[in-house]
Amino acid sequence: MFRRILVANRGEIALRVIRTCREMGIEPVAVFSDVDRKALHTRMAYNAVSLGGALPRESYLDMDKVIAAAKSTGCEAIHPGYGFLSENAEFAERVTKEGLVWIGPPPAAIRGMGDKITSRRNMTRANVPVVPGLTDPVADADAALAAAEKIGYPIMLKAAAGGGGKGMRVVRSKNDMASAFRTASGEALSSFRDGSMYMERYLDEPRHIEIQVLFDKHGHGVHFGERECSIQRRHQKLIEEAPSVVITPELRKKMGDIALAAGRAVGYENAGTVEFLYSKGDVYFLEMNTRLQVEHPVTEMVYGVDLVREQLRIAYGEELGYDQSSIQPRGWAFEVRINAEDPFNNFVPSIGTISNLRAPGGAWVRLDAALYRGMEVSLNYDPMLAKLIVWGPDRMSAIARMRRALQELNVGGVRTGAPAALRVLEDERFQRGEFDTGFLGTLDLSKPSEGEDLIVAAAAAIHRHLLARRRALGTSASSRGAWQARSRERHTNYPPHRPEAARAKEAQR
Amino acid sequence: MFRRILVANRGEIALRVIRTCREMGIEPVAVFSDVDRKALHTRMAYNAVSLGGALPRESYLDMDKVIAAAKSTGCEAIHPGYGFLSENAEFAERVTKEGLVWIGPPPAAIRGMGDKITSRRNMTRANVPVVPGLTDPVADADAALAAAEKIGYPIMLKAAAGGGGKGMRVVRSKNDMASAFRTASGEALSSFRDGSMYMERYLDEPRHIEIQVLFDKHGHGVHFGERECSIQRRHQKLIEEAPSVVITPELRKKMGDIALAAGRAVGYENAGTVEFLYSKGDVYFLEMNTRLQVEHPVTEMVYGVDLVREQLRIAYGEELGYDQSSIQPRGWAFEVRINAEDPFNNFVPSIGTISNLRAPGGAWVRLDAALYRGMEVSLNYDPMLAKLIVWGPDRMSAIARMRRALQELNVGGVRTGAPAALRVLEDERFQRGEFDTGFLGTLDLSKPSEGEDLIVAAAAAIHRHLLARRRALGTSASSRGAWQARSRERHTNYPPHRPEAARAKEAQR
Amino acid sequence: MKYYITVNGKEHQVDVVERLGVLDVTVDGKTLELDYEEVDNLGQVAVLCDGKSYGLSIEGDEHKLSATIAGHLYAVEIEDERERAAHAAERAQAKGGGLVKAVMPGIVVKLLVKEGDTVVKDQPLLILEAMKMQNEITAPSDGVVKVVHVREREAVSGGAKLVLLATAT
Amino acid sequence: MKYYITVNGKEHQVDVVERLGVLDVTVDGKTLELDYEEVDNLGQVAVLCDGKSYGLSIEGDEHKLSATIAGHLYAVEIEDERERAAHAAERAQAKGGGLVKAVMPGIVVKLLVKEGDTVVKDQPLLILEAMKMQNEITAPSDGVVKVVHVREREAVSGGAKLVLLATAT
Repeated sequence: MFRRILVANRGEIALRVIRTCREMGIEPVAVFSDVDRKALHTRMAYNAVSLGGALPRESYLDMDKVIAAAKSTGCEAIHPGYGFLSENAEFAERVTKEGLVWIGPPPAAIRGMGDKITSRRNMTRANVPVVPGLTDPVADADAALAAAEKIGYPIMLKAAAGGGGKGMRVVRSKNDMASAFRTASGEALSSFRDGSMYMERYLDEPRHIEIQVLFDKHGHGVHFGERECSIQRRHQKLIEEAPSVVITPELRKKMGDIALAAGRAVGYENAGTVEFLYSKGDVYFLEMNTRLQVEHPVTEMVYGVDLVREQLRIAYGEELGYDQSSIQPRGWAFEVRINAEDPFNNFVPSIGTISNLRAPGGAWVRLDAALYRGMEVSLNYDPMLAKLIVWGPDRMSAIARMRRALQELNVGGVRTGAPAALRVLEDERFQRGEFDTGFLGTLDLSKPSEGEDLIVAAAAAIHRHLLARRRALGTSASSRGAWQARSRERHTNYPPHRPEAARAKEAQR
Repeated sequence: MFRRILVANRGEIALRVIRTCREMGIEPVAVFSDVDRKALHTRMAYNAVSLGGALPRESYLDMDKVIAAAKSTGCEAIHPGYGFLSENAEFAERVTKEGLVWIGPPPAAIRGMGDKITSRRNMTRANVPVVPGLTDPVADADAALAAAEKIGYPIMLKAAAGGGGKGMRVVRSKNDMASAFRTASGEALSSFRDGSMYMERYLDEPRHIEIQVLFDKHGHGVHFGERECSIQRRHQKLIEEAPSVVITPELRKKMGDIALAAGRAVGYENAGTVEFLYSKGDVYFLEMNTRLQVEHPVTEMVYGVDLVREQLRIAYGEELGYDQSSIQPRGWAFEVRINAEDPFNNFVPSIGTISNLRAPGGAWVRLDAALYRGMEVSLNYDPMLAKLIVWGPDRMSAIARMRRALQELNVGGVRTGAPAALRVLEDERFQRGEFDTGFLGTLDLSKPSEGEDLIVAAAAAIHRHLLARRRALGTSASSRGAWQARSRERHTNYPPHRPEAARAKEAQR
Repeated sequence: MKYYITVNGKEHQVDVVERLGVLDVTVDGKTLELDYEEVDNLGQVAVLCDGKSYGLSIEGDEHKLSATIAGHLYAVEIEDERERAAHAAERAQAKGGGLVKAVMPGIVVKLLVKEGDTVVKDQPLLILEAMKMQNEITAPSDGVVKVVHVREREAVSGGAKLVLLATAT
Repeated sequence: MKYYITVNGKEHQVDVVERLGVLDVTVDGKTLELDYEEVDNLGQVAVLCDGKSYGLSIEGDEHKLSATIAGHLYAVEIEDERERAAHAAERAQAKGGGLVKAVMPGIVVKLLVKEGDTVVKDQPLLILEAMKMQNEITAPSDGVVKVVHVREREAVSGGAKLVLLATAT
């Protein structure tokens, strides 16, 4: 196995890869931008190399720096995580050319799936079913309007070079096309330097379902069933689960076969995900993500497999060593992405300093995070702070466990989308499995929670009162943390837990 | 199912029970002593009732107060956790008499296994193999000396009414008997108000192995295989695992059958553990613990079962609903107890305020704890702060995962036994499975770790230097957290990550 | 002391009176029997009230904070009597028009209106890019653009003034 | 500044010189290229040195602290030159006999010696109960009991003086 590898990423995924490396006896080397000097991934790595800069393009996206870091520290391979350079075929090529091992698919496979239009052509050739739409992108709103007439509304606009929900819009009538095209294309231009848009039919009750595949370098390929990722806001996933309530064993087998065929069509190696749109029993190929997915942990929990370990084994040249028949799901898993965002204000980003942290614990609860007290959450990077994952023997018990875990979690200092996830998990339609990718939009998140308003009002008043009192009295009073409203002792039948002597002493302070 | 229950305990086990209640839709009511007012188990419960007092006998051991708390809050049942009143038959009786459900075995079963001598008699009658020794306890050192001649050295002294390692001593020759009897009997007297001691032969290469059993109220009983708990200091468990390397499927079946017979002999219901001494292929009944064990999570991880959920279901009167054939182990699990103690000073207790916390994360890592920043660790209660549990597909990968998790864990403010656990897990004999209950004593924990001494020396000097500097300059300098020793930029080929301008500015501070 | 506390948009009046080291707390005229205990200096609070236990996390300052109970977030604004009077006056001044502020930090990618333009409710005023997402900032009501506070390509912080609208006449 | 730093019983000499905002650190005569960064004010420190990264947790005060690296604990004592001289004098005074201190807080259950008794190394002096465990406190060396600082049933804190031994003559 590799002795030392470079982890060319940051945040929870860098830590995720570092953890598996440590467990395998591999020395993980981290890289960091100036703002990440103190990040957990640098502290938990065997070594950490400065890339300089604060912006991604000055650091994690700078191929020269990343490759130099790997070579100067004696690394044998590079794991790209997700995002950043993970789906960059040019980078994968350069890594290989420098004599390093690329822990991911071959550059040709990345290119074959790289943009939606190329992959659509490849898949159509391989008889993989795709969503009705144009094969070629359109460059301006007028062309989009014309094409939409042929495809029929509603239309989904997607950045041709896109991903991660950026540059995507649903257009429900021609009146909305110009505005939607302008913003989506603008996002695409700024994110991917390519404003051209791909158009396809927006399907009814669409559900986002994807298949995890693994291919070794010896011609073996297997799939690890499906994940459902239909709970999305702004076209970005918020809650994922495995398996999916709408996938029967037959459909799982069919989708698995399609996914393996899709991978083989481009000579795939290592871990990948084939995304499908599910609509009323039919499935359509959307795209293939040629890297580890954010939501890979739900598959790990259900199949008992460490996918990063498999990636490293495959990249080193090992054979899979097992076949499809030995891969059986057990129970149900959910993941909630904890993003720095305000769910009650259209999920706009929230920034700040992490002032307090309470991690959920207990059985079958997994927290993949790189959070620490004192961490600055800025706009420089992706707002995902953590992923909370739970497993349960069945879907309802997994939902109950996730609700319990979300109730325990506290990330102080920024707002997170966790309350929105809790609302989804509490919803009976969700619990029954009746939802599609539009589900989150149907919830009225601005509706105030009920029942605890008076407690919150009282606590807020006391909080302010104590702040003011401390300011007035100076630091000497700051240790005074207990306040009791009158008559509390009437609650119970035995003597009050605060003896009179102590109470009198407090009054004198 | 119950609508509301009282959790008559504190610390991690109270939180453990509360978590399962929340997941099952049961309202858990906590109780707390004065020093535990702010404890996590009070904050995560549906309601929390003050018991007053600081010492256990003034609070968690006060039957009147606990029962009053349950009745005044409308609870239907009481879960005792472990320790405190969990194995008190009188309490179990009173709970039932008050019209509440006791979540545990019937009082007669507790009594039948209650002290080692009664249980030994019961088991001998039921043809369960026991360790050679006396059936009756001895009251003084002279009687012990006489009896030891018959049994033969080495001798194990155990408090007749004991548990938890208190009042236990190994006596290797008659010269040590008087001193050992004095301290062990003194401990027993102070802990259990009974100084009489039970004597038995101390077996060679003993390993502590126990079987988890469940009996419902309808005559069904199953076992969930074994746990091995041989890594002990001061006769208290430090590391537990499931399964055990020395237990073959045949021996597992044999021990399971003995454990079920032992339970049936006393009319057992609910969860219990039958402890065995394993020596060179033979097993001997030690005792039955008539409650949930501290180390139950390793069984949960390997069998995918929530044992607290099963306890609640059984107490409510539900049938198990599965039989022995459906219970199959998967993979390997370890638990490390994180106690407030100094492993480099004979594991003496460590007290203090938890000033910092870093919980380990990632896949298949479970932390059962009730720790929070600001918590006072005092001598009032058991020193166990947390339990760290991991699962892996095989023993070596689970060991590697536990090492990784222990490396991530940080409990600042008190010393913990975690470094000792790490030493055990790093030991090749342990990794090969070659150990017995004396293993921890064979490790030289005082031997300094190597290699990082210079780094620690340098960091300590800088730490002190900065403390002194801040004190001299006042608070204005306190935000200065970064210091670079000279020439660091020579490590890498690209520009230093701290621009010259910033560096010059720092020099002026 | 009397406080006006808005929780998720609904206002409550809370009186806090300190007497012999014990706090009397009245919410909307009802006296609460409440045990309030600060766990640390980072906003963790243990509250017992009316047969229930609450583990609160409080984040924010004396005017605006968020309180989280078991994962549910409550947005809270706090005013004492003096502040309430001052804010009422401010609100009266701005009536009918309004100041559009940046809901998040970002970069102004495109201005879609200029000073003097008449706009209708929900009309896009500008595009603000944050976290690589482009967001159309729309008019909260019909009106006339009185001041445009920003320029294209300008980076703005959260809460920064973007556009001032006056009532359409 | 020169420090004498004992790590797990082994002494190192460390020089720290601050120059233009950069620290020169020399350990046992060897200059370390070291990047030391405090993560928070609670003892978390990120150190880069000689091709390795260390996440340290430092707990303690300026004289005595523990440093944890990846789960391994290092006990550290720090002296500057003045303190070292003072401590050396103390050690010289106590030579041969010694003060037995409580290694943990607890209750003195039984005294097994009285003033004037002659004791041999490892002889039990008293029984200290802590966390419900009874611990025999033994003589660190042969000697004569000079002072017994505690009484039976007395509660003592960690580090409290128990028994003063003088050299056996």
